[in-house]
Amino acid sequence: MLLNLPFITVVIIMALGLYAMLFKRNLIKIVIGLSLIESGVNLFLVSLGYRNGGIAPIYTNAPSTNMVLPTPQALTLTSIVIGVATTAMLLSFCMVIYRHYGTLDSRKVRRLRE
Amino acid sequence: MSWDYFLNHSPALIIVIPLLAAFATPLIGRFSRKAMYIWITASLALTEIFSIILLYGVHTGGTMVYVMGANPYNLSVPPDSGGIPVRIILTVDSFGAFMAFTASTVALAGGIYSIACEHSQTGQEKYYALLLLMLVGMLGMVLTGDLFNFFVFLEINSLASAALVSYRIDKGVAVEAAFKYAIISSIGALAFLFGVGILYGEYDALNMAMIAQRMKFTDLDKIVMALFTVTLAMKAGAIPMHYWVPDGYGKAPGGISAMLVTASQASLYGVFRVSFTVFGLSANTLTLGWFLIILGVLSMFVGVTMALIQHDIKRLMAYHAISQTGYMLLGVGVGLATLGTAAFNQYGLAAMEGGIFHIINHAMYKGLLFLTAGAVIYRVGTSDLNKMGGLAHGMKYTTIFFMIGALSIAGIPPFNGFASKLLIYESVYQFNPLLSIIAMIVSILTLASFVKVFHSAFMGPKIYDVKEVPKSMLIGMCILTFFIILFGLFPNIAMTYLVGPAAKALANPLEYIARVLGGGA
Amino acid sequence: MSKIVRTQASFLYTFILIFGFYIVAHGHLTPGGGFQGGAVIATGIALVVVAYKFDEIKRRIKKTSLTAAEGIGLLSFIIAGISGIGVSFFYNWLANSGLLFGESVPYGINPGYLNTAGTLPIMNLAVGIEVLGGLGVIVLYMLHFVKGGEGNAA
Amino acid sequence: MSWWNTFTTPSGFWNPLVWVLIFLILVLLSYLIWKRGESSYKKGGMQTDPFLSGYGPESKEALHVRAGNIYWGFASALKNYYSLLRKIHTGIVNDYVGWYIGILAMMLFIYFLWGGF
Repeated sequence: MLLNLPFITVVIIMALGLYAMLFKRNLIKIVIGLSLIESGVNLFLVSLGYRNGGIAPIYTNAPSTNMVLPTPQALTLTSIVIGVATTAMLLSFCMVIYRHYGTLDSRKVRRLRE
Repeated sequence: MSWDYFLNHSPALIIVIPLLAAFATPLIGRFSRKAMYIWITASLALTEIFSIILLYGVHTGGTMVYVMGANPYNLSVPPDSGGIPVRIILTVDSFGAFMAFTASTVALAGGIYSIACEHSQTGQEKYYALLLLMLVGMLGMVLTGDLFNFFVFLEINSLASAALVSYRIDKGVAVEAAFKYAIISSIGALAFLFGVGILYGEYDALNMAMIAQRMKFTDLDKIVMALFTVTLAMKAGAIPMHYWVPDGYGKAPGGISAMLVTASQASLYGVFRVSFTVFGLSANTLTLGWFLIILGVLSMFVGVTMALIQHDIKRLMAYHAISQTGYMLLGVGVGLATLGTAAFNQYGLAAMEGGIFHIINHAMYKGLLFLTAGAVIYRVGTSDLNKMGGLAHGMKYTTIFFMIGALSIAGIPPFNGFASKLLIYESVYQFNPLLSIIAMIVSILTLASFVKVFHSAFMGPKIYDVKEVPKSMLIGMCILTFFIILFGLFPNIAMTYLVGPAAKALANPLEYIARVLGGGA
Repeated sequence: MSKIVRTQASFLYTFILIFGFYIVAHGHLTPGGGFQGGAVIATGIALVVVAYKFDEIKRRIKKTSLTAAEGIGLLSFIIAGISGIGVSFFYNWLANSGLLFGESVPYGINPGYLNTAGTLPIMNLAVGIEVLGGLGVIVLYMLHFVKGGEGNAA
Repeated sequence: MSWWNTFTTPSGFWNPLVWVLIFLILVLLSYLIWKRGESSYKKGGMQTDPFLSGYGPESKEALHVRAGNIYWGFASALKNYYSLLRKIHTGIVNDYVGWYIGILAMMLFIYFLWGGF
C-alpha cells in the first residue's frame, strides 16, 4: 500500500490540474493547472523507476549497488526542461494578452471563434 | 567523405543541419541581414537534398537504422545489452522518408517565401531560428524510432509553432491564438508522455520496435492506445478536437501557415505509426480503423461546411485543411480496418495508398494556397474577404497560382488532388459506399467554397491598386506549384518512388521490428 | 529594496554563481548538470533583479550578452555532438582517449574523477551557458513588465 | 509501372497525359466552332449593356457580390445545423480542453468495451 502512495498522489495532482484547466476562468490559473498535470506526470515517471531500498544511481562513493532505475529520471529531467520552456512561453503570452485585452478572463479572451 | 558516408549518416545529418543552422542564425543575423537570408536558404536547400538522399537510401537499402553515439553507427543492439536496443535510435522506413521529404519541401518554400513577406518585421533572426527548429521538430517526429524521443520532438515542434503563430502580435489576437494552441498541444503532449510512462513501466522499453514485439495488449495498453491515438488525432486537427486549427493557421504568418500543415501531418504520421507499428500486431485493428474512419468523415463534412460560411480568407483555408485531413484519416482508416483480411489486398492497400498520396498532395496545394493567401494579405493588408475584390487586375501570377491550388484541392483533373481522391473514392466505395459518397459531396462543397474565394478576392472591379508580390514570394509559390503539376501529370512517379513503398512499409510492421532488433545489420 | 537586501544580494550573487558553475562542472559525477547549474545561476540573476532598481540592472546585466550566451551555448553543444560524426552523431570520441576529460573510469563504486567522461562535461558546460542565458533573458523580460516597464502588467 | 504509364486504381485507371490530350483537342474543336460564329460583333457598343427594363446599367462596383452574401441561401437552408455549430465554437480555451478530455474519456470507454478481443 505504501508503495502505491506515489501513484495515488499522481492521480490526485492530475485531477486537480484537470479541474483547474476545465473550470477556472483565469488564464494564469489555467497555466497553473497545466503545470500541476506536468508535475503529476513527472512524479509518475520517477515513481516507476523506484526500487525498494534503492539509492540514487551514481557510482561515486555509493554504499551499495542496489540502485533505482536511471532512465525514468532522465526522462523526468527532459520533461522538466520542456515544462520550464512551455510555462515561460505561456506566461509571456498571458502578459501580452493582458496588455492588449486588459483582461485575463477566458470568457472574454475569445476574439477568435466560429 | 564518400557517397556512402553521406548515405549512411543521412538520418542524423538531416536533423543536425537545420538544428545547427537554427542555433547559428541569431549570431549571423547580428552581423548581416543578407548573409542570414543566404544562410537560411542554403540550409533549407541542403535539408531538402538530404531528404532526397534519404529517399534514395530507403529505396535501395530498405529501412535504415541509425544509433546516435554508437560505434558503428547502426549498432542498435550492442552485444552486451542482452538483446535490448539501447541509445536514441532513428529508424527511417519508406513512410518516414516520405514524410521527411514533404516537410522539408514545404519548409524550403515557406522559408524562401518569408524572406520578402516578413521583410519589414522586427526580430527576424528569431523568426528564422524558430522556423528551422519547427522543421527539426517535424523531421525528428517522422524519423525517430523511440517513443520518448517522439515526445521531445513533438514538444519542440509545438513550442516553435506556437511562438511563430504569435509572431505578428496583431493587437493581441495572434497571441490569443498562440496561447490556445500552446495550451492544447502541451496538455496533449503530457497525455502522450503519460502513455509513454505506462508503456515503459510495463515493457521496460521505449523503442517502438521493442514495445511492439513485447506487446501483450493488457487493459493498461488500451489506456495507452486511447491516449496516443486521441492525442495525436487532436494534434492533427481532427474534428471534434479541431478548435485550435482555425485559430492557429488563421493568425500565423503566410509561410508558417503552410508549414503548420506539415506539422499537423507529422502528428498524423504519429497516429498511423502508433496504430500500425506499435499496436497493429496485437490490437483489434477493426475498432481502431473505425475510430479513424469516423473521425475522418466527421472532419471532412464539418470542416467543409464550416469553411463555406467563413469570411476570413485564412480561416476558410484552415477549415479546408481540417476537411482534407479527413480524407487521409478515411483512406488509412479503411486500410487499418481491413488489415489482415482478404479485403486488404483487394482494396485496403489501395485506400492506404490514396490516403498517403493525399498527404503529400495536401501539403503541396494547401501550402500553395496559404502562400497565396499570405500574398493577398501582404498587398491588401486585410484578411477579410468582404473587403477584397478585383485583385486579379494587379496580381496576375498570384491569381494563376491560386487557381492551380484551388483546382487541385477540389480534385479537378489533371492536378494532383484528383489522383489521390480517385484512389480513395474507388477503394472506399468497395468498403462502404456511403463513406465514398460523403467524400464526393465534400469535394463538391470544397470546389464551391473556393469559387467563393476566387470570386470575392480576385474577380470583380478594381478596388485596390495592387502590384505583384516580390520575387522571393513568387519563388516560394513556384516550388510548390512544380510539385503539384509534376504529381498531377505523372502520378506514377509519386506512386512508384514515394507512396507505394510508404504504404507497404506501414502495413508491414514485422520488417520494421526485425530491422531494429536484428542488431542493425 | 532596502540597503540590507541590496548588500546581501551582491554578496550572495558571487557565491550563487560559483555554486552554479560547480554543479555544471560536476555534472558527470554528481546529481545535476548543465540545466540545473544554469538554473541556479539564473536564480542569482533573479536575485539581483529583485533587489535592485530596473535601470541599475540594465546597466549591470546586458540582455545582448545573455542572448549571445544562449546562442554560443547551443552552438557549442551541437558542435560537440557533430565532432563525433566520423563514427556517429554524438559519438563520445574523447572518452578513454587520454586527452581532455579522457581518463578511463574504474569499474564499480569509486570516489569519482573529474577528468573523465569525454565529451559529456563539454556538453554540460555548453548547456550550462545556454540555460543561464536563456533563463536569465526570461527573468529579465518578465520583470521588465513588473518593475521598470509600462507598469500595467500586474 | 514506369513513370509515364497508366495509373491503375482498384477498379479503373487514370492517365493524365491522355486526359490533357483530349482536353486540348476539345479546346481546339470549340475554338473552331467559335470561329464559325458571327464576326460582326463590335466591342463597346450598346450591344454589351445588360437590358434592365429600360433603366441604365448599374456601376460595376455596386454589382460585385461580396463574400458575405455568397451562399446565403445554402446557409439559411441549413440554419439549424449552423446555429448548432456556432454554439459549439465558443472560442473559450476551457472548452477546447474539455472537448479533448471528453473524447479521450469516450475512446477509453470504447476501447475497453470493443477493443478487447
